[in-house]
Amino acid sequence: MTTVTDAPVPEPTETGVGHQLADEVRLDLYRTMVLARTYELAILREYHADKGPGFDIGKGLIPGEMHLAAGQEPVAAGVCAHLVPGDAVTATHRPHHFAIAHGVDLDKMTAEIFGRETGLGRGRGGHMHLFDPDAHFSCSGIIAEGYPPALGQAFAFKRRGSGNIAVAVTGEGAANQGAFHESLNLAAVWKLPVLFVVEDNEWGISVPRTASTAVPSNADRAAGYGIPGHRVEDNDVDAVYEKAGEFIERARRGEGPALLEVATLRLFGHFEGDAQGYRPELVDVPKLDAIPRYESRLIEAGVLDDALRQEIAEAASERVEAAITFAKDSPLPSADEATKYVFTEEA
Amino acid sequence: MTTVTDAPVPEPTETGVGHQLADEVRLDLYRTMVLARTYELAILREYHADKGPGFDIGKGLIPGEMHLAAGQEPVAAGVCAHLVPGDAVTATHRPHHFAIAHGVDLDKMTAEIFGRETGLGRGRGGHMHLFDPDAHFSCSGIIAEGYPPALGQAFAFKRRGSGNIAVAVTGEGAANQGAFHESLNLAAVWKLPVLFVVEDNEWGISVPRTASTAVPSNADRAAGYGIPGHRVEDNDVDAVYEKAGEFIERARRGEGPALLEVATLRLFGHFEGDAQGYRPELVDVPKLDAIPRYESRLIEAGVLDDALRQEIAEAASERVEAAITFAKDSPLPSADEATKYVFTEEA
Amino acid sequence: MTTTAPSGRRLNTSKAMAEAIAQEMRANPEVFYMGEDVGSYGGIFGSTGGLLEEFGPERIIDTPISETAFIGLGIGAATEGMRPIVELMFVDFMGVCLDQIYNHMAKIHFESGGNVKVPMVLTTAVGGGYSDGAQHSQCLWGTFAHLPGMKIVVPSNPADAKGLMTAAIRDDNPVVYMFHKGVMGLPWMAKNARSIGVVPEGEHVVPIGKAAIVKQGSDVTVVTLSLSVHHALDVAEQLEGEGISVEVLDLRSLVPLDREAILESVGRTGRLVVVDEDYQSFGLSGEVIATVAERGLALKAAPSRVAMPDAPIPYAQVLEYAVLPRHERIEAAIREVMG
Amino acid sequence: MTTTAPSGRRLNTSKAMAEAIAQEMRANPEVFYMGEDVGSYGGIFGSTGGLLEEFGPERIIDTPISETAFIGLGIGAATEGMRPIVELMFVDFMGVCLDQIYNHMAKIHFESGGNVKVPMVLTTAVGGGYSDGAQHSQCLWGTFAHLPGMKIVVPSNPADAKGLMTAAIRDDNPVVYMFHKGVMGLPWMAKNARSIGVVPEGEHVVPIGKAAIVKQGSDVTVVTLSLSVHHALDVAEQLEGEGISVEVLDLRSLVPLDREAILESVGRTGRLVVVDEDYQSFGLSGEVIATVAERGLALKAAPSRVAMPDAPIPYAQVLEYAVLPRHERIEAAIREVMG
Ligand SMILES: Cc1ncc(C[n+]2csc(CCOP(=O)(O)OP(=O)(O)O)c2C)c(N)n1
Ligand SMILES: Cc1ncc(C[n+]2csc(CCOP(=O)(O)OP(=O)(O)O)c2C)c(N)n1
Ligand SMILES: [Mg+2]
Ligand SMILES: [Mg+2]
Repeated sequence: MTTVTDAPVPEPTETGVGHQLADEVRLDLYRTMVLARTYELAILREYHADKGPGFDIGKGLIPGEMHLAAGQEPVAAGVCAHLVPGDAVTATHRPHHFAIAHGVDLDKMTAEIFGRETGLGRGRGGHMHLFDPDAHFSCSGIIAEGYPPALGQAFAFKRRGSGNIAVAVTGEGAANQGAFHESLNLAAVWKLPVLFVVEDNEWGISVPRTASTAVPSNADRAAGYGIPGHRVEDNDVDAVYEKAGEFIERARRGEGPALLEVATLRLFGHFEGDAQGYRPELVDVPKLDAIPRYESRLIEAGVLDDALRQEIAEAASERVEAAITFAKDSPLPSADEATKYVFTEEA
Repeated sequence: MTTVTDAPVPEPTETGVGHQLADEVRLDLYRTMVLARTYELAILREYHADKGPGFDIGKGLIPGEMHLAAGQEPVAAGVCAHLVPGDAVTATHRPHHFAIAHGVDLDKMTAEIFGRETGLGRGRGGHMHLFDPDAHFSCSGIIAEGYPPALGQAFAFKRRGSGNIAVAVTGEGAANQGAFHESLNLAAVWKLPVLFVVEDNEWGISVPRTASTAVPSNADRAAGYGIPGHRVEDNDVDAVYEKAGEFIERARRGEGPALLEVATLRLFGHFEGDAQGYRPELVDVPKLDAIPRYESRLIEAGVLDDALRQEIAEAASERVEAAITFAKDSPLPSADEATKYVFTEEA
Repeated sequence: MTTTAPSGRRLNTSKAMAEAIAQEMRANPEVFYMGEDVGSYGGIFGSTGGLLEEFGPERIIDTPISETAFIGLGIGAATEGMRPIVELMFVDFMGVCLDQIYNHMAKIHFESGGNVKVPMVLTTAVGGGYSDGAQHSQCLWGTFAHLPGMKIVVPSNPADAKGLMTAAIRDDNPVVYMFHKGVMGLPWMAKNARSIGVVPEGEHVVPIGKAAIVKQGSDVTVVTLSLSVHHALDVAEQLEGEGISVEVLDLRSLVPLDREAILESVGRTGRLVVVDEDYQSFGLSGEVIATVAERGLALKAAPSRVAMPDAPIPYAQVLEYAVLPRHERIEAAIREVMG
Repeated sequence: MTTTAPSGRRLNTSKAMAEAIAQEMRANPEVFYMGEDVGSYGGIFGSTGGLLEEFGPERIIDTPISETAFIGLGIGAATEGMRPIVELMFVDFMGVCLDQIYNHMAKIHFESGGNVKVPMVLTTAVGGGYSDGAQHSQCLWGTFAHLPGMKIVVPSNPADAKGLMTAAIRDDNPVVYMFHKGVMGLPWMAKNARSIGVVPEGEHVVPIGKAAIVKQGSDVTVVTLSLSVHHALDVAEQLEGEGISVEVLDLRSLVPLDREAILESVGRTGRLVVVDEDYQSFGLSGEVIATVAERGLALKAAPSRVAMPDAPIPYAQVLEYAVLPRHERIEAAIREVMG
């Protein structure tokens, strides 16, 4: 298990010039973030459209828990910009931004969230259980337990010499779960091509990072596995892009896993319905939003102007609304088939 | 959970002068090691006395798996020398040396290993499940899962301000189990008075450390929890004693946990019956034994002479044989009571 | 068992549960409550609402997401004589910490020959019905009950929630306390009418291991527990009008299982339907039927069960409602055994 | 199912298991075997003896003691089309990794609406009888069988060990393959006579989900599995002399459970004894009895079970042998149902 893969390494994706990323890269990052945000705002709208009177979590076209990743788009955009066909992502209970950035089929994903037969899981999975084998995308509702399967995908890629890598995502709260530790160690010992990503939004539901984690940065934990670790501050998509690119290239070269933590922001509650009474200075949260801040930087840098901004927003909105329409127009699964797919059909 | 205990700190036990420990300390360490070794050789003898013809693991007065700690005595002796009444130890599947060094009742422990009604667990537990509430001693056959309960003992001590600490032991193989990570983090966040000990005997059954662990020293992992970590090389009981003393005093002062790894030696197979075909240079192993080496050092230093050596050996042997006699003379549990003690007796 | 006569005061189940915890915490400084989001959040399902305010963060303790570590911590504290209540947020998460639960919490007393007690309560939310998918909707009480060494209680209503919690905290054995989200009376989830009810104000103890006949009947016994009790009662009330007299037995505890109560009731009615929101096979429903069969009780019809099929729980409402053991399926089963 | 007629060649169960693995590994480069001490040690219970020599460390892979990580790794590799066989050394260790097993391995196919397959085999050693104590002697097949989404096979003899392993590796679903240490024919453990037997040399497939009548009889059906099959056969042979004709049904698989075979046999004999080394309550023994009861089969006597009592497994031999479902208890149960 210690041989270095002699896989063909995919061409490195375009990286920045000096410390300034190329304009097209930055615009792509922006586009991805806008698409993810547009998507989540639409889901937010649809989710709450029919939960009343009051708020009944089990009601409506989208019932159940809903964990939105709004605010965390820089992480997904910056990381997934480096992924090529065949690369895998395992995400968390808060998966939409990564799914979108990784190119999961938006229609099927939305149909899944609406519980339709056309959904990724034919309505069996729901928003915490999105599986897109074409995109090698999956997620899990169990904290940190998405890490180990990513190892197996990376293992298969390495065996086959495909040069592909796997990205495994958790939150900072999840970094105190046993699976996190076991996965980092095993990936390091076997030099598996994995990028471990920790989204530090400072909260594990209502528990602040300082009450859950003994160190200020999970990047400090990488040394315990002999792998590189890095923390990006301030939800900075350019910095995520650069460091993720470096780590991903390294993994593709067969040099093993790395750990990237990003200080990011949970714009909304843990899930919809969370009043966030535990969260101080709630009113200031929207001001920290990375998307308008990035927008301003791109405008200042002359990369973005109002017309282009408008165009990107409209394109995103069109795409998202088309997906929602697709979902709503899709048939519900049949109650008769509620237990179908426990096992594969016999040949 | 972050308040520092204002418990009375027990008097520090006598520590060495400069880098040379006091003679009495060294003799005590030696005595403990000899007692533990004498005990295990006697268990070895008894274990194999009636397994034949051939070797049937389920036969004899001591049936079942038998994991001997011979060779690892320096760890237990060096650590437990600092423990005072009320301190706790949670040990592993290889628990005898720690039990002995911590003062577990030898008669009852031996009776348990012989499956007798007079045993620590009335014959229900066996050698991997020794519970001595008086000594606050326990162990578990599940790798690394002895760590979490130690946290709870430390938690109770801290709450009560008793100034006591808990020692949690694992092997180096166990340090790649999730429970290890979770326990270190939680103890660090809550500043619990725990000393985490890792016995690195280079093997997890047949898997060498290099194939299981991404870093050369588990002490390197302490930084990932913001706690001190240290590795003692060469199975050196004096060095274990010194560093453990420092960490234990620190914990008693309310400054939280620390991690101590010791490079030690598994003199025998993983368990009795293990032919160790996987282990290179098996013939050289006995030469590495720490007890004769320490003996020579003490003789050179004038701390030990032949007469005293003899006296210590005889005392140990007498004590051990008395325990074995006690065990053998004790009644077996009654088959009628095989399911007694699932629950406490109702009042 | 009730020292204060039931007044008219009505609480929802989560408040009743928190009230028992508060009363025991006031009486015994060794009791504390620990888990994820049990502090300022008050428990995702309201199990600790208001407790942080009264008892402070030293006794109502938020943990990292490290179930193995903090459940193990509870075990160690219990062996030192404390009385921890530890919350596993959803029972579905048992897979990350089951070793501490079933190999340690449940076995230490036995392995120590009775010398070490583990007086700990493990609370956990169970059940589905609100589209939370395959990893957040399970009951799994059959899984816990199969593993020896822990008592398992499963309240269905506010008064029992209080009384069983009091009993659990006072018990010297590990007790797993499984509360169905659908009986908690949460403001943000569809409530069944009986999730708010009269709860005795003072000390209230419901002994562990005693089932309750929550509706008497003579034609058929429905053995059930937790949220399904309410579905069974709804159906029983409706069938009463048609002249089918349904007895509903609320097990309240799986370990010990009140086999005598099952046998007594089925012995009278001669017909048995088991309603169980846990997976059907290798679990509670089989155990109840086997209990009756192995005593050789003569039945008027073959016993029947209404349970979750042996499949992961689907997300889409139309699918989930097809597998949940709800009114229609219960009614159909009763009609079938009535022949 | 056997392409080569059974020759006289005899193997013990561990070699038969390893032979199936070797044959499938030769045929399919996507198959690999991973676990603790499966390489140079050859598996603590001999499951991989000799495989490292033939296939090398790239395909017979020793892991760190990180069950969650390496079982999860197996799952991820399976979703990418590999066919991993992953060993959990003792089933008792499930508590450190059950989440990957039951919430991931077992549910991904369903949650993905059939779009993602997980063709993985999880092998694990079960059972007691050699004083390994409460944490190393359990069977726990009831626990696994209760959780949906995985097939469960439990061979009792060398030929089935080979045939079920072949079937498991070829199955597109996750299969848990539970081998009792006492049927492996290990040189260092008391062997039962049938742990060495004739094993077909070539391809040998035993279909998953089909029970086998290992001894025909007309008076009473003993439904059992794994090591207990041999105890049941011993007793059956002995009682034959007294004119009690015992049929022994070896389930071979729990999921799917061959309910038709149970019903067919019990339908003929009219009497049922279930022998199960797993804990008695909320498990297999109840399920088998319920299967018969809910079909309304008329029995000549109440069904009976011989199982592990609901207690942790004691260490001392005198205690362990008192709780194991062995000959005396089986015989007594048969005599009792015979009246
Ligand atoms: C093993 C496990 N424990 C607890 C939970 C409940 N839970 C869901 S999300 C969450 C918080 C996760 O925090 P973090 O990892 O920081 O991710 P975030 O929600 O902030 O994105 C918790 C405790 C779970 N799903 N799985
Ligand atoms: C969770 C778990 N996995 C596997 C085992 C089987 N096992 C028992 S001891 C052991 C090796 C432990 O190695 P290490 O931690 O280095 O301790 P050592 O035996 O060397 O003292 C293994 C794998 C176990 N008991 N528990
Ligand atoms: Mg977070
Ligand atoms: Mg070791």
